[in-house]
Parts: sequence; C-alpha cells; structure tokens
Amino acid sequence: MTKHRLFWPVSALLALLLVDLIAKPSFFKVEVRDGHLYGSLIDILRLGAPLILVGIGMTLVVATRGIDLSVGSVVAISGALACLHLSGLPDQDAVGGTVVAVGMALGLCLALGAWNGFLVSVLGIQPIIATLILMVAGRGIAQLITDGQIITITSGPFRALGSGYLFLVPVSILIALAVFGLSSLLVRKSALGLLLEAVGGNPEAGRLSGLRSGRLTWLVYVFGGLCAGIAGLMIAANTPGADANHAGLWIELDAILALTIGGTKLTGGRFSLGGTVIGALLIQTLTTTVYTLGIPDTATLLVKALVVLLVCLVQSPAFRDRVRRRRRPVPATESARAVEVSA
Amino acid sequence: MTALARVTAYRPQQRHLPMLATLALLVGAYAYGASQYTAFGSGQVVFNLFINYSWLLVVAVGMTFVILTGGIDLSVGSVVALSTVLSAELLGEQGWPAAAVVVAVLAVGLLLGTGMGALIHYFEIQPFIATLVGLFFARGLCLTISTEAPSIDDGFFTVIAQTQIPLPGDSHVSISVLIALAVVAVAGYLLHHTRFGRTVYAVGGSEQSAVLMGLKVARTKVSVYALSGFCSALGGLLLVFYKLSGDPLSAIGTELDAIAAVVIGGTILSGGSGYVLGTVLGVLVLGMIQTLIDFDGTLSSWWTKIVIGGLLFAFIVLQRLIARR
Amino acid sequence: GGAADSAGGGAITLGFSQVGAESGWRTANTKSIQESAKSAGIELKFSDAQQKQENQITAIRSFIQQKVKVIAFSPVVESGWDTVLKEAKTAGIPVILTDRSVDSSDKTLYKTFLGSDFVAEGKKAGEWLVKESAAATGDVNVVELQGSTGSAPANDRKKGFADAIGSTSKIKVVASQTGEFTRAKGKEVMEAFLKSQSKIDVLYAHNDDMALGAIEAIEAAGKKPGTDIKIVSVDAVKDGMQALADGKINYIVECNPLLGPQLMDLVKKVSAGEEVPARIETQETEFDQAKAKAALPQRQY
Amino acid sequence: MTDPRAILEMTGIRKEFPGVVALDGVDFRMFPGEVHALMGENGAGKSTLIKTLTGVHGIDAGTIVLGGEPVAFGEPSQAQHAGVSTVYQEVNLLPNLSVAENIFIGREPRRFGRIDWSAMRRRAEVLLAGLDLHLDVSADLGTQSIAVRQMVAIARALDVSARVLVLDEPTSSLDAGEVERLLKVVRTLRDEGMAVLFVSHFIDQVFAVADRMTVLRNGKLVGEYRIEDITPVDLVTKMIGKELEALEDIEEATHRHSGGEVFLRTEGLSRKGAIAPFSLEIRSGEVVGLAGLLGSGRTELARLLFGADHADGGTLRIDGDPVAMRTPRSGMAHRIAYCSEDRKTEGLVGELTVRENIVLALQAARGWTRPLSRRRQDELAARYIDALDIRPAAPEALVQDLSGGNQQKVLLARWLITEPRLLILDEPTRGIDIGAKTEIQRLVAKLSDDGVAVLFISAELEEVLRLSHRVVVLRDREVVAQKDNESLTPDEIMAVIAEGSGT
Ligand SMILES: Nc1ncnc2c1ncn2[C@@H]1O[C@H](COP(=O)(O)OP(=O)(O)OP(=O)(O)O)[C@@H](O)[C@H]1O
Ligand SMILES: Nc1ncnc2c1ncn2[C@@H]1O[C@H](COP(=O)(O)OP(=O)(O)OP(=O)(O)O)[C@@H](O)[C@H]1O
Ligand SMILES: [Mg+2]
Ligand SMILES: [Mg+2]
Repeated sequence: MTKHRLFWPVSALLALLLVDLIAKPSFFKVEVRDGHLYGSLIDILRLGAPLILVGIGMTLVVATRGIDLSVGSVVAISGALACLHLSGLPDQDAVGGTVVAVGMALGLCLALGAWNGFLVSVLGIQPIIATLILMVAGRGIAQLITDGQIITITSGPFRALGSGYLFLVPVSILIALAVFGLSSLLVRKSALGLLLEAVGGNPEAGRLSGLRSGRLTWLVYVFGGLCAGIAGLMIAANTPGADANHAGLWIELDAILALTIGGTKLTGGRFSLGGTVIGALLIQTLTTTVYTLGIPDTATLLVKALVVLLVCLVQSPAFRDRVRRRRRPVPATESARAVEVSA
Repeated sequence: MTALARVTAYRPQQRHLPMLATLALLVGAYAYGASQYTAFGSGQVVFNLFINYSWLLVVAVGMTFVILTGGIDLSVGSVVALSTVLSAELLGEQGWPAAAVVVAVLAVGLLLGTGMGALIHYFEIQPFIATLVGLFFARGLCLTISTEAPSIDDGFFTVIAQTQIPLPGDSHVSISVLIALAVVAVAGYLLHHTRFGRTVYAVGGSEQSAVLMGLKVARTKVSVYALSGFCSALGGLLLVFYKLSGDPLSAIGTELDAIAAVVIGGTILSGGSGYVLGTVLGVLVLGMIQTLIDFDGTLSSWWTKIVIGGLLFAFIVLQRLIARR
Repeated sequence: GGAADSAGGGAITLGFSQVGAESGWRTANTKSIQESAKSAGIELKFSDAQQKQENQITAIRSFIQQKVKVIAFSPVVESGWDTVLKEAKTAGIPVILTDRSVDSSDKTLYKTFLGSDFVAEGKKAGEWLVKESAAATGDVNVVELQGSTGSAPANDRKKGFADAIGSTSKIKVVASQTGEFTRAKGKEVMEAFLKSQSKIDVLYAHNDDMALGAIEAIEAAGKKPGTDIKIVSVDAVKDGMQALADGKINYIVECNPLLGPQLMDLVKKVSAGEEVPARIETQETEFDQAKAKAALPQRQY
Repeated sequence: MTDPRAILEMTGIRKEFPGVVALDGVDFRMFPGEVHALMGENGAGKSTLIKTLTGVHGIDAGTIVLGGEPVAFGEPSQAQHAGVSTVYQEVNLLPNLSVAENIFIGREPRRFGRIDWSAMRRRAEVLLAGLDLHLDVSADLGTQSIAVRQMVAIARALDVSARVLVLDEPTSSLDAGEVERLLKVVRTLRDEGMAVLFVSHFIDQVFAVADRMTVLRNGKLVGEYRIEDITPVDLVTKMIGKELEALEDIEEATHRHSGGEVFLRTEGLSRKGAIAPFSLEIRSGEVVGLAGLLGSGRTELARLLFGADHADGGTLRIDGDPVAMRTPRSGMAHRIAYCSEDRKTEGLVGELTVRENIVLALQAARGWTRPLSRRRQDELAARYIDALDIRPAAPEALVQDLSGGNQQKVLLARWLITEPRLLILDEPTRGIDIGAKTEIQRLVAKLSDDGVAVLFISAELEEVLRLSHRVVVLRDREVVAQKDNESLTPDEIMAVIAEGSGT
C-alpha cells in the first residue's frame, strides 16, 4: 500500500488531523446549524476550495514544465470585475446579473490565461518571467478595476459561491470537487494527460513524436487562468466583496506547495490532480489548526516551516531510506574503505 | 588591423547575445529617460542604481549560482530580513561589537544555506520546497526575534552607511557598491576559472551525467545553496548599511526580484547556462524601470504596477527580438 | 492657489512617496493628497513604493535629484531613514512625514510629522471597552484580530489596547491572531475562534475590514454581531460605519486618511520658510451608533 | 576461486530492483593486461553489473575486491579515484559545456589554482587527434552528433590513468574506421597492463579484441571462458540459451526490388550548415540505405525529410506534390516516421511507461481529443513487446528502468505502430543484441515487401548493404553518390567515401 502515490500525502494529512484530535477534540465536531453543516472540518473544506482550484490549474501548468506566478493577480482581477459589475446593478440579487458578472469575469480570466500562454508558447519566454509580468501588472489591473477600494456587494446568488450551502454542504467545495472531477476525467479519459506528461517529461521527444506542444502549453495556461478565475469569484463571494489588494496574495506559492506535497514534480512530467487536492487540504488544515490551537502569530511561520519540512521528509524516499538504513546496520563493507583505496 | 576594423569585425557569440541585447536596451532606456526628464541625464542617476541596488545585486549573484545548477532559492528575501533583524538585535539589545555581528550574520546565512542544500541533496527535497521552508523559517525567526524595526546607531555601521566615495563629475558611490562589485568579480572568477565553478555548470547541464562523470556533485550542490545563503546574509548587511535598521518585514518578495534579474540577464532557469555579468545587467534593468517610474511621478499606484509589468514585458520581448538575429 | 512663491517663482513641486495601495484606507489617503495638491496648485510628483522601504528610499533619492521643493512621505516602517534624510537635508530640501513617524534621533532631519497616533487609537478602543463592561459581572472574554504581524499599526494598536484594559482584571484577551488587515483573513480567523473558544463576548479588530469579515463569520455561526458579540474596531471606513449604523459594530475609533488639505498647508508653509510645529495630529474622533448614522451621508470613502 | 593476480573480483553479486532481480549471484573477475568482454542479451544485466562496480547502485549481496582491498563505492567519483574509469552505455556528458571541458572537467589543467583554458584546449585536441577526430574543441558538445559524443566520452575515460577501464557498448554508433581505431587503443592499453572491461553486441569486435569473456543470461552467470575455448556460435548459444537461426533468408529476400511509385522526391533540398543541396528519390517498398562516416550528415538529411528541422532551400515532393515540411507534424501528416538515433534526449520519455511511450506518436497524431482506448493501447503494447521481445515484458514498467537495448526497441515500436509509408530509421540497432537485431532486419524486409519505403541509417555498413536496395553515400554533408545495391561490398562504398577526401 505504501507504494500508492497518494499514500504519503494522505498519511501526512491524517497525522495532522490526529494532532488536532488530541489537542482539541472539538475540532472534529460537526453539527447542523441554520440548515447547513458547521464545524472546523467544514471550514477546511470551504476555505480550501479556492486553493484546490488554483492548485489544479497549476498542476497542469507544472506538468508541462511551466509555472504560473500570475494566478494570485488573476484571482484578484476576477473578483474585482465580477463585483464591479454586480455593484452597478439595480438589483444585485437577480440571477441574470450574477450570471453575466460571473461570465464576464471568467471570460477575462480566459483571456489572461491566453496571454500567459502566448508569452510562453509563442514568444518562448521562460514561464517564470512570462507570468511574473502578469503577476505584477495584474494586481494593478485589479486595483484599477476597483479604484483601489474594496467593492462590497450584497448579491445573494453571488455570495452563494463562497459561503452558500447546497444539501448542507458548502457550495464552494462542491464547485471545487466538480472542477476536480471534470478535469480528472478530461485528462485521464482523453489523451490530454499523457500528452501533457510527454511534453513536460521530454519536450524534444514530444516534439519529434508530433505533439503540438505549443498548443498544449497554451491550453494549460488558459485552463490555469480559468481555475484561478473561479477561485477568485469564490474568494470574493466569501467576504463578500472584491479586495483587489489582498485577494489571492501569495496563493501561487501555496498552490505550488500543494502540488508538490501531492507528488507532482516541478520539473514537469508525471502529475497527480488527486495529490494536489490532498496537498491543498493539508495546507488549509494547517492554517485552521494554527488559528484553532491559538499558536501565536509570530510563531505561525515557524510552525508552517516545520510541518512542511516534516511532510516533505516523510515523502522523500531518500530520507526514508536513510532512516531505515540507520536502523538496520550496513553489511560489513562500509564506504570508509573506499577512501583508503583512493589514497 | 585597426581598432575600428577590429570592432566592426567583432561578431558576438550566440551565447552572449542576450546580454548584449540587455545592455543595448539599458542604454536605450537611459537615453530615453535623459530626453524626457530633467536631471535624469546626470551620471549620479546611474550611480544611484548601483547604490540603491547593491544589496539586491549581491543576493542575485548568489541566486545565479543556484539557478546555474538548475535549482532555485526562495529563501533569499527572508534571509536578508533575518540578517537585518539579527544585526539590529545583536548590536542593540545584545551590545555585540560590530565585527562580531558581521561574522555572526554571515555565519547564520551560510548555515541556513547549507541546511537547505543538505535537504535538497541528501533528502532529495525539491529546491523550490526546501527553500520555501527556508523562507518560512527565516521570516518566522525574524518575527520571533522582534516584531519591531529598531534603528541601528552603531558607529562602524553608520560610517560605512554614510561614507560617500567621491567620483569625478560631482558624483559619488557608497562603500556597499564597492563590496557588491567585488562580489561580482569574485563570482565571475569562481564560475569561469575554478573547478567549483565549472562543476556548477556541469550540474546544471545534467546532474546525472555529472554524477557519472565522477564530479563532486554533492559538495557542489550544497555549496551553491550555502553560497546563496551567504550572499543573502551579505546582501542583508548591505541593506543594513543602506537603511541602518533591522526590519522583520523588509525584503519581502526579494526572491522574485532576484530570480527576475538573473533570468533577464540571460540565465536559463533549468540551469547550465548564464553569466554573472548578465545578472548585473538584470538588476540594472529592474532598477532602471523603478527609476523611470520615480522620475515620471504621475502614475497612480495601480498604473505603477501596470507600467512595471509593461516595461518588463517590453524589455524581455525586445531582448528576445534583438538576440534572435 | 495662493502659494507663497517665495523661492524662485513658479509652482511648488512636492515629491510624495506613498507606501503603496495596500488598503482602501491607503487609497483614500492617496486620493486626498492628489486632489488637494491639485486644488492647492502644487505640482505633485507621486511615487508608489509597493510596500517596500527600498523603493521609498529610491524615490526620495530621485526627488533629490530632481530638486523638488518639498519632500513628503508616509514611511513604510519607522526606522532606517537617517542616511537618505541626511542627503535631503544636505540638498536643502525640507521633509514632511505623514501618517507614520520615523524614529530618527536627529529631529532636525524632518520639519514635522502629520498623522495619527496608533497607540492612542488602541487605547481609545480599550477605554471604551472598560467603560462598556463596567456593569458586567463575570469575565469579559475578548478576541483580538491583529493587523499584519510586525507592522507599526498592528504593534501600536495592540499595545494601546492592552495598556487601557490592563488594570481591569475581568477583561481577558482569550485569543489573538493576525487577520492581516483583510476581510478574508478576518473572517477565516474569526471562524476558527468561534469554534475553539467556548465563550466570546467582545471582538477587537485592528481595522474595520477585519471586523467586517468577522461579522460574516459570526452570522454564519448563527450569532448576532453587535449583540451576542460586541465589536470594536479602528478606521471608520464607509462600510465599517454602515455596519456600525446597522448595529453590527458597536464602536469605531477613527483613523483619518484625509490628510491632503492639512499636508498642502504645511507644504506651503515649509517652502515659504515658516516655522511649523514638530507634531501635528490629524483631526480624529470616535464613533458610536448614533454618531455613525449622522456622519454616514457625508462619508467619502 | 580467489586468484591473487586478479585486479578485480566481484563475488556473489546480487542486485534487485523493485520487481526485477537484475543480478543474481554473479561472479566476475578481471586480470591486469587483459581485455575482458562481458556478454549477454539485452537486459541480461551487463550495465547493472558495471554500475554496481562503480557505485551507481548499491548491492544487495556479494563482495567486490579491487586490487586486493574490499570496496563498496558510494558514488562514481570514488570508483574513479580508486582507478576505475568508466564509459557508461548511455553517453553521459554535458551538452552545455565545450568538447574540451567534457573531456577534462574535474581534472582540468590548472595554473595557480586557476583553470588553464588554453592548455586544456591543446590537450583536448591532441587527445582527440589520437582517435583521429578533428573538430573545434571549444564548440558546445550539444551541437555534436551522438557518435562524436561517444568518442568524447571514450577520450575522457582514456585520459585517466586507470587500473581498470570499463567500456559499456562504446562502439554502438561508431563506424568501422572508428571502431578499428578504438580497438587499437584498447590493445595498447592492455599491453600497458590495464584491465579493460568491454561490452559489445558485435561478436566480431569481441573476438577481435577480447582475451576472456563472461556471459550473463537473465541476471545469472553462465560462465567465464578464454577466447580460445569458445566459438562465436557457442557464444551466441550460451547468451540466448538456444541456437540462433541464420540470417540468410533476409539476404535472399532483398536486393530484388521491383520498384513501386515514387513516394518522396527532393530537388536541391538543403539546410545551411547542415547539408548541401541534394536530390533524392524514394519509392514505395524501397529500402534506401545512407552510408557515410561519422558526421557526414546522414542524420541531418533524414531530419529534413521528416520536418524535424526545416529546409532553407529546394523542394520536397510527396506523391509528386510539393509540400512544406516545417514540423514533425507535417512529416507525420504525410505518414513519415522518424526514429531518432538519440533515444535518450530525442526519443523516450523516461518517466512514462513502456505502453505510454509506444502509443505516444500515434496518439499525438490523433490529437488529444481522440484517445486510443485503453484496450487498444494494451493490445498494441503487448503485440510489440512480443514482436520485438522487449524485456521485461511489462507494459507498465517505466522506460527509464529498461536496459539500453530494450529502450531502443520501445522507440522502434512507437514508430512501427503508426503504420508509416516512409519509415526513417536512424541507427535503429544501436545497442541491440544479435537476436533482436535479426528480428529488426527481418521486420524491415517485411515492411518493404508490404510497400513501405524505408530510409535506413546505420554505422554498420554490412547491415546497410544487407538490407538496402539502393545506397546513398554522403561525405562532408553532401550526397556524393547513389548506387543500386546489386552486389555492393563494403569496400566499394568505402572507396566512394574515400574518393576525394584524399585530395
Ligand atoms: N533502475 C532500474 N530500475 C528497475 N529495473 C532496472 C533498473 N535498471 C535496470 N533494470 C533492469 O535490470 C535488468 C538488467 O538491465 P541492464 O541495463 O543491466 O541490461 P544490459 O545487459 O545492460 O542490457 P543492454 O544490452 O540492453 O544494455 C533489466 O531487466 C532492466 O529492466
Ligand atoms: N570528425 C568530425 N569532425 C568535426 N565535426 C564532426 C565530426 N564528426 C561529426 N561532427 C559533427 O557532428 C555532426 C554530424 O552530423 P550528423 O549527425 O548528420 O552525422 P551523421 O552522418 O548522422 O553521423 P553520426 O550520426 O554517425 O555522427 C555535425 O554537427 C558535425 O559538426
Ligand atoms: Mg546495458
Ligand atoms: Mg547520425
């Protein structure tokens, strides 16, 4: 069982939850309040949803040896545009208006993703720099849209995206799971997954096998933009309002962390969407744990460093090997001899 | 052959093209600034670029080594901040002598870098993640040491901070600039004239091959992170000389600036190819963008960001276009 | 405007370096400065430092290069300004600080400091709470949403508040976490508090945005903000005032971003060589529900 | 069986990879002043044995004694220090550094601690000249062909004054002349008292140079023989565990080509710096062989036909219509397949499975929206694993874990399943054992009978002649002759190649 790719990420998540269980048994209390589920675990799912989304998009980008630093800014832009449109409506609660707002925002995000894809696949700029451009400028664009203020909205249908519940369950996690399910189906039932892994695993071999790597690359950035856009809507809907200054700040780092914990390598190739979901949930669990256990905010980063380190260490085969070898003494031939010979 | 003939006969090597393109763009940007804004044309504007970015330059040099091996170091900003906080704490609260503080700060940077390098090499943790842990850890240390940003009034530090080295034409540079340029020179020497430097390129070219060729890959990989940690700590000291304060929230996002500078300078992120001189140019590009915006003085906060992005885009695309032919 | 064009004629050039655009408060501050510069006929060189002190220093250096008449800036942090301020002084350019002070021991490096007192703001919030809970019998459990860890307003507002409630033993801060000055984090942290703390009576938020986020969390938990949990915060932005008027927040200590007119006055005076006081406090007040209702229609930001 | 004269003794070596026992109780020894050939089929465990010796892999059981001292190297650099110099099977060098550096890195000549670049270049030139290779040693290695890289790797290994020299398939892309030079060098080193471990699938090379040989089969030791005590036929029988059928039938089948329609024709096609304008015709069902020395431009020519590089002059017609061959996709659209000589960097995706690598080109041609069903993938993989005898016969094994020869077969399978009209094979038999080689040659003959055009490139001239209907000779990146293969002999071709090069 330890051979399964998700064994270690899942164990890490469970271990963290175990810590919570011991330190604060009420962490696991889930009740129904006001017609919806209520409890820390539900919070983790609901708040983790945007990270899951951004992580899924990022995973595909990373699979092609890319990286997308601009997702945070795209998150901000998406929320800003949707809220701007909603705030100008006479009746914010109208479903039609909300749909238009959402559609506009996602449309723009697709375009932004296409821009990134253009820079990477057509102009051939290194992804980290190509997306850095939008990371910097995009934040400005979001602020331009909101005029630097927080646009508060009241739209009921829109708020549901972030803090609504459907059949007791948070809408946001349902959306995230839907996107996860659809994209998993898409990459594994079509040949997309294989082709992406080939593009990222060995680009030249991919090219000589007739892959349209340019197009595929473009596609993943567009998809990344879309995921970030949905996440942006959720984040805006949660508060509810568009905070162009802070929405999605540093989410790219968390997303990359999530996919790494999930077992995807930043050097491209093999990827695991399921792993990313687990990774994102792990990160959100950690955050919620810090708040719940009352860890002082000056120590938060230290705790985060420690947990991430531990998670990565247990996942590292090299580390496990070393630990195992230490416990089991090495056979008679030790490498000290080798040095003697060379002398 | 006359000098002119030699110049006109010069055909730049393919691999030097991105750097030359960047240099041309920098000159172009400077000429543009001089034509648009009063006082931009003075030499001091150029020297200010070095004065203001000497610390970033040192950090970016360390980053160049790491990126050349195909790695990445996200911890640099936090280590810079940690150095400033440590300096302030040790000089102020603890009352250590300046020399001891300098040594201690550099040692801490070296140690942190070595630790991350060891994680990366021996436990095969991806550089991005190992150094992200370093980022959290160093910033966390900053905040546990102090949430305030105390000033530094140590005599030695103040002298270094405020000494101006006069240059012809009523200009001046700071001591930090000299330190930074010395670091660049040493780095260039290391990379091109020592076994260590060549092994850095080798590891970036193909780590597996380097191992099979019997190169000292472990030592090199750990060393580049140690070196980057050291450079970050030194960059932190230069920042202390620059500001005379220890701020736990300083240098946030520096890692991206440093990476951007290295990559704009023509170094390939996957490793194995690039030059420190390119990194110098990359830092100057970032500085030039900021200077242009400062002199303009009409941009709102958001337009500032958009224009920075736009200029970055223009630089990179022009660089590619020039280098392609 | 009627600027005293004493030295050299023409409009006064003011170089202003802003921290960034990290909040609605800051944006209002920027706008106020830009607009009042225009109406005062002062030529404004504006530079946004994107929350980086290094950028501010660079900007100030470029102002010196461009030989502006007056330099003003809102320091990102309080320390680390001596070198560049000395350069300004050498160049004969007067400096005005806004919003935050600098901790330089050499007070001649700047002419004056115009801004609020964050410690006092925290203190006012604390004093209100002490008064409010005078009648309470049992413990008063307070949760605190701090600003960004390590930032001056967060440090000072925490300190002022702690000082004010220090002598009242029944007021207890049972949990304190950073909400990073944002609504989203304010909500997230409050959600966690609501689950981990058995009893919360009062929320103290370092700014309105976090309080607004927390209100969402409190409502989602089926409680009534302002009633089940009393809320006190700082800033008095429009949305916060609205919530106060609606009874969801109980008390707001104002932190006024509209420094523009005062600043332009100072700029004129300083460039005319007039003496100005070393410390000028912004005109600020506190709001309860009634005052908020009254003030709301005129609220600009 | 300890022999005091042995420089190296490996006893009872066992190496297990997850799911595979690569080595099972293998004994191996070497004497100074001897060339020792390590023989076995693809996947027999030769490379693994070498890697356990040099510390790339740890061993699960067994002992290694080098020069009388038990050793266990933790990494290759230690082995190098202890006097074991190795050329690994996959040429492992640094494409981003110059040729000279690749030879000397880690041992650069230095003056006052500083690398002496000019001395390094001089020494590199001398060293390569010793192998009759004359090229700009300051050029990036990445711009050089596989064969040159192989020579560079050998030069690097030779320059170390080692006690044991290990050569894992050093000749797999070298032509006859290069091989001869290499063997000469090996003999000289042997006479100087060095122990040389030599792996090759070319039986004649082995008999030409080896003094002793060890045969492995399926990770187990078959035996150790002195060269006098064994015949080539015996050897092959011991390697594969049964008798090999003869190759005669292939020779019979070919050479008589009735001539189908012209499938592809070029007129003055060229690419600056790669190949001079050439005109060429390939008919359906025809096998065209490319002959030439290392670096003569065979690969470059082939790449133009497929669209791997695009031509900057001349025209290319398919079925008589001019087509612009810009990208590999254009080649594939006209049902051309190109099996690259460099399986590691241009061919396989190491972290994908055998099945995924096999279906990659076919899937790419269909586009991602029309996936091959999993059943069909399994079927295709199973068919070709069987047809080419890929071992282990596990479609879900990662390609990077396969032995070199088996990787080559996977690459071949990828292109065979696309059912091309023109199949370009650039060194398809690199590192493939004789059994499989026969199989591939038979396959080419069969494809040709079915009307598929084949462009066949191989460093082994005999192989080219055996298969081709027509031979195109290249020299210095120029097509110098095209000859129908009635009964051409290697000597005739060599004469054409040599013509003019002497003047
Ligand atoms: N890293 C690895 N992981 C798993 N299996 C491996 C690994 N390396 C080698 N093997 C397996 O070990 C066996 C021996 O491989 P090896 O490379 O030694 O063969 P070889 O004799 O060199 O063959 P060839 O002639 O094709 O090069 C093969 O079955 C191969 O699949
Ligand atoms: N002897 C040599 N001297 C100089 N350069 C050489 C030599 N041999 C090969 N090269 C280089 O290698 C490349 C040869 O191209 P190409 O790959 O087409 O050769 P080839 O005919 O396919 O032979 P092979 O693949 O066996 O090397 C050229 O880029 C050339 O610079
Ligand atoms: Mg092998
Ligand atoms: Mg070739």
